[in-house]
Amino acid sequence: MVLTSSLVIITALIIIDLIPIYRDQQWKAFFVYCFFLTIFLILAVLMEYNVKIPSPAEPIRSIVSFIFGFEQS
Amino acid sequence: MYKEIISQKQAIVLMITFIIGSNTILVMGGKSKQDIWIAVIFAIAAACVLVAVYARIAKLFPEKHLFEILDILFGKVFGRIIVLFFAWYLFHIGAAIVKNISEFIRIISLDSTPVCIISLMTGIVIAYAVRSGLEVMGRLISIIFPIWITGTLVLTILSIGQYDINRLKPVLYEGLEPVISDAFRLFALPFAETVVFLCFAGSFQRKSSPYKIYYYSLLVGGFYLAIVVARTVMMIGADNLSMFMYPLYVTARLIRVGNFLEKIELISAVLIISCTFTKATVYLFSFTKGVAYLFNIRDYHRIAAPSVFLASIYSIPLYESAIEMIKWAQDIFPYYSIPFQIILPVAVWITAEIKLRKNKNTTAENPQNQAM
Amino acid sequence: MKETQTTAENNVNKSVIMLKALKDNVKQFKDIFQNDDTFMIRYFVNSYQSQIRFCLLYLEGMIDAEKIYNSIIKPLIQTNLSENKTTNIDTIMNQVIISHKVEKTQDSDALISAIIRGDSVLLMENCYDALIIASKGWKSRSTTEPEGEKVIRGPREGFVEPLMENLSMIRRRLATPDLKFKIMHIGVRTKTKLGICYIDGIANKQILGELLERLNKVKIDGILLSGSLAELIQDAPYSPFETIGSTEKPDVAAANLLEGRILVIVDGTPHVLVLPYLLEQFFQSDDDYALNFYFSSFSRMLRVLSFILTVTAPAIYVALLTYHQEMIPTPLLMSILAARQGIPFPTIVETLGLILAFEVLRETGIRMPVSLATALSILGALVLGTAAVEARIVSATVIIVVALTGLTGLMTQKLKSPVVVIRIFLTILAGLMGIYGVLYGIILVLTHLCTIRSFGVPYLMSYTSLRPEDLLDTAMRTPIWFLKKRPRFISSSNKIRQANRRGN
Amino acid sequence: MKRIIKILLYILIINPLLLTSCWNYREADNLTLVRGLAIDKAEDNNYLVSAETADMHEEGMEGKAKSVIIESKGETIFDAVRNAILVNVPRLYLGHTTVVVISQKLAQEGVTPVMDFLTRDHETRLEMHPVIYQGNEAKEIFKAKPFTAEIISEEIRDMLYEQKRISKAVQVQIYEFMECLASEGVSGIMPVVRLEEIAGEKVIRLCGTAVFKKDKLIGYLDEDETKYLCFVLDEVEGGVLTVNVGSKEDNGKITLEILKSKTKVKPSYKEDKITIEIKIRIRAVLDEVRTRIKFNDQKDLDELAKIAGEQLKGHIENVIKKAQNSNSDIFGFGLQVKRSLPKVWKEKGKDWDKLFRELEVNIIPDIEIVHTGLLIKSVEVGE
Repeated sequence: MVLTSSLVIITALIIIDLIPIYRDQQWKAFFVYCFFLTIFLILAVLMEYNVKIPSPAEPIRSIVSFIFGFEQS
Repeated sequence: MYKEIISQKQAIVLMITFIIGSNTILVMGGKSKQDIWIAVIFAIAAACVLVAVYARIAKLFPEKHLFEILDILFGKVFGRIIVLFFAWYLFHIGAAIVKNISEFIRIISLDSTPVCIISLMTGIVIAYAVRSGLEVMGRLISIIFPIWITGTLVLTILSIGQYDINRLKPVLYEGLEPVISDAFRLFALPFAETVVFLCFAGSFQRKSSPYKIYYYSLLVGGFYLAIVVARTVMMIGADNLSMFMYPLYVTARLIRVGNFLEKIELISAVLIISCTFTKATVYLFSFTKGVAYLFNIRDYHRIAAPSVFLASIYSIPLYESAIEMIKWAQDIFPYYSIPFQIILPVAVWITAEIKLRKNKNTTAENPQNQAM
Repeated sequence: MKETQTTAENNVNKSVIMLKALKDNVKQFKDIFQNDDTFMIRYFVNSYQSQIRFCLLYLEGMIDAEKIYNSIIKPLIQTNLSENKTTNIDTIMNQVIISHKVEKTQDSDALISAIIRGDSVLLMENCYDALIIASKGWKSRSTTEPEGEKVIRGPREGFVEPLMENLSMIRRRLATPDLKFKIMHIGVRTKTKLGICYIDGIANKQILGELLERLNKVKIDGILLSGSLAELIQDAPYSPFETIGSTEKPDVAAANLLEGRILVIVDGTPHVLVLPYLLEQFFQSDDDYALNFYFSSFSRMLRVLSFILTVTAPAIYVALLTYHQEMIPTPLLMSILAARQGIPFPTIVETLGLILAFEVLRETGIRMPVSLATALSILGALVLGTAAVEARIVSATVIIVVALTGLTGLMTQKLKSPVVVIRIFLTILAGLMGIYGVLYGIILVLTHLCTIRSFGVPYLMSYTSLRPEDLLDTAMRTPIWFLKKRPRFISSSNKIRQANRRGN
Repeated sequence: MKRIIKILLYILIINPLLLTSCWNYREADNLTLVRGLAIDKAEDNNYLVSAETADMHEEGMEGKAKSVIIESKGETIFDAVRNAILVNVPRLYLGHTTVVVISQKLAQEGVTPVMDFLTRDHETRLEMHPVIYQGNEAKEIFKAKPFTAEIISEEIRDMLYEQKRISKAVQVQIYEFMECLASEGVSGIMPVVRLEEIAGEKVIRLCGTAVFKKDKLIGYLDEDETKYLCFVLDEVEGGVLTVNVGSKEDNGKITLEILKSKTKVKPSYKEDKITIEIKIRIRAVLDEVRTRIKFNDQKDLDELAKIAGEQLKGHIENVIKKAQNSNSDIFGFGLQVKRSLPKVWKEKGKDWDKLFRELEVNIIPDIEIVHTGLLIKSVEVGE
């Protein structure tokens, strides 16, 4: 489900956004765009196959508790 | 690319909506129970001090946004590193707010719809808004805001018969301690978040005053929040407030006027979502601007869509559940934001003051910096 | 693009090189207008000097026979040219021909297009020059009240097809030398005449410049309708919303000019283009300013409300009935349920289908001769509707909802193209995500509306500026003495439109 | 290039259409509209849920609802609600439930599981009315014959709304009961219904109030006691006040109709002792006089008001006694203490149970008789 809907979005983005960027030869924007889209796609694929994606919530929680030294309530 | 400008009124309205934003979802309950409104007022008072720093930074560097300021003050390399961290913060919180919205929708009604659909749909809406740019956002919010105000007023008036002022008693029963701990959280959650606005403070209309923008919206948004929590407590009681996941939504469920007008919580849900949507848009807009700045892309609109979609898909694994999300926002977020909300702006401010004073001594005249 | 260029070249090839001999010249014209039986060649000689031969060229049907007879042929034949020793084309132009507009030229393009436009060309023996003599004359429709913009109180006059008549109608209303007309030709083949009309000192020069630039960029075969020109030059070409308005009423056009807007009048279309055009103008009516302001404010709000309703009603119905049943009051839900017993289609299909059916009815209604209209309404509304409910194909509530949608949609006729698109878009979203889909759809539409501009002026300007004075003539219609300023951005320097209160 | 775009467009347009499967899309006619729930505890520790549903059918041009009862069993309440699918095809939809009838037995064991389900589920509504059924099994209630409405649950709800005129039952909604459960110093109450036989037909009758201690049912108040409870809770909006006058043998009764009643509860703390002061201000009219005593001038009316006040005081004291005996603070006196004397509550709140038993309550009634109806004198019978 994630993958299919992501693919739909990626296709739409390529048609609407990426092709004009390519035509205008904005290479920096083009590469950043492609880079983001690739991560987006990778995330979608991983989620489709139920791979657990690390969340920053937990590490941040432990860092914060380490620095401020409080116990979890 | 021409320069985007939003008028002072639009900036104020945008910031008010931003402040109220996700706090309509992530209320706030906590230890102070019926004294929560006092906690809000304490938080406003504390934020007044910090906001002065933000406004001062915006005033010192007119027509510059935070990333440029960082570059000027800390140099190309170090400045960019800070921008990188800040962009991460914006991305993370932006994704978290998308998660707030999608969890909210999922829990209150679309329980069997895959959460990714809701997140990505939210992503589409936000991406379109971000891609259209700041001016459009300013205009959009000036349409949504009056509707939103009217809706809230109608809900408040309709529910006025169900208020019981006795539910606010006893005042300060547990003493000041829980109130202050709640105030700290509230300080970090909506009020100090206005640091994000520095990312496009350069687009404020030239003649507008950042002080006015910051203080107007802080006071209006803040007191609105105080009234909302007080209203919620008056309607369902402090114990219910801390028990329900979405108290504000619950109060709208209870409104009944006569025997014909009831079950109008959907209006409340719509208002809550449109408000939170604005906040997510502001965050992801700033993130897009940061990324564009990092990679020297002059036209940030170009990369708006993938940045927003990245955030919206990343919001799905961000938290396991709504409970975790709310707990995280209450317990961890205030500490997590300290570097970005307090340390960074204060550092920027102090460095800026020192550098500008030096400049003044050497060059003696610089009309831009003498603005204040 | 390529095609138009070659046609342009073809035209250039077919030109006339004016020679001395009359016969040669006539032959060249004959070649150009070969196979055209309306092309008339009339030879004649002055009655006193038989060696001075003339030839008059014109297209039959385009000219006024009276004019040709009285002002060209009669004087040329009857005047005694022999008195004048040096008879040349100049004396004829200045002394003989009785016409308000005569032009001497050798330019072949000018000559050909003059003939095409209904003027006549006079050729003379032993002369390189030719005269273009105004002789246009054809029947045009008399001015009637435009069907699309009916008013209760106000002028009944409407624009007609010929450009010049339209210009005169505007000129009659604005007796100021500041009113400027700029004539252009557009279309490689049609050479359609355009009139750009504005008031100097009120209209924004930047917008005018932008307009001229865009018009110059238009390279097209032909323009027959003002609507197709509007599509070529408007901003946001992919948007369902029109950013260039049109009107058929000279008084509306004059009012727009006074607000600093610019008109583009296309020859052959009674619909005059108004720009920049903002969303609020769709909700304004000519009548508003003639009737009491309380009433007009009320009806204006009604129009905005009905626009919102016509766009969202089916979507909200679908969302409530399929996602949020708890929101519907219990007695209402029960009667809806009772009505839906035994209906085979899902609500969303039912609603979309009925919306489509309604659009079909509307479209037939427009394209049909008036005499069949009663038959159509009986067929459409009575037979189809009732039978469908009785046969349990659609439920009565859907019919009510769609009928409401259609009715409110008729209130803002000019907005029908975006209305149809958005209505269906929102209904599909409602089927996908319930009321949240509708909300998202509305935010998307609003964002889109905020994005588009009409010649640099934000489409929603007065709604989004958060200035109370901008709402005076948009959300409501305040008394006229409140409207002291012209709309910002649209007019340039001259902002104040009236002195103090009530003509003091 | 064109071909790629064609394929992309295909993905773009066709896919979403295929994707729009059902998710939360549910046709309203595939739902069984539940109007009332009755929750029982079966012998095997399972829950027995009886749902009164509105079955829609059309008669001529108008829709009619017929009450249909569906019973199902499950380990938990929600399980039972879902198990109804086994009995009846469309699933039960709780979004329009108005009344939840809880059996006496279940209430005595504790209502927390019921309350949890009713508040947690997003379909159920917080403004439902919980009702205690006084009798064996709650499902019996749906066997009653309704008078006005087609559906029994609606009838119960209407009765609860209508009783405002007489103040002889309390109107409680789920969230209010939840608040009572959660906060200290107040006990929950619910209205009570039972079946009664009138002319061979079983009909529903509201009969007083159920008194809770924590989440357990511990006793009942009858209708009249409920009225006096309402006086303390400041929920009287109308109703009558009968006053006994004259000697016992005379059995003279005078009825006052209450126009307006306002109660103020004020706790005070003096010398290590908490006292509650209840001020009741009533505006009433003389409505019926069943006695020979004449009321001809203001002095008589004042006298009557005084007597009425005394009697009202006595009745209320009786109710408070009863509550004190069962040790359930249904009046929320504890909460009042907490709200107005937070310091005292902090000290003594822990043993409020004990304090409540010996709580001293001062009732100060203040009745004003506004007018005497259309008669300026009592009806005089010529002797």
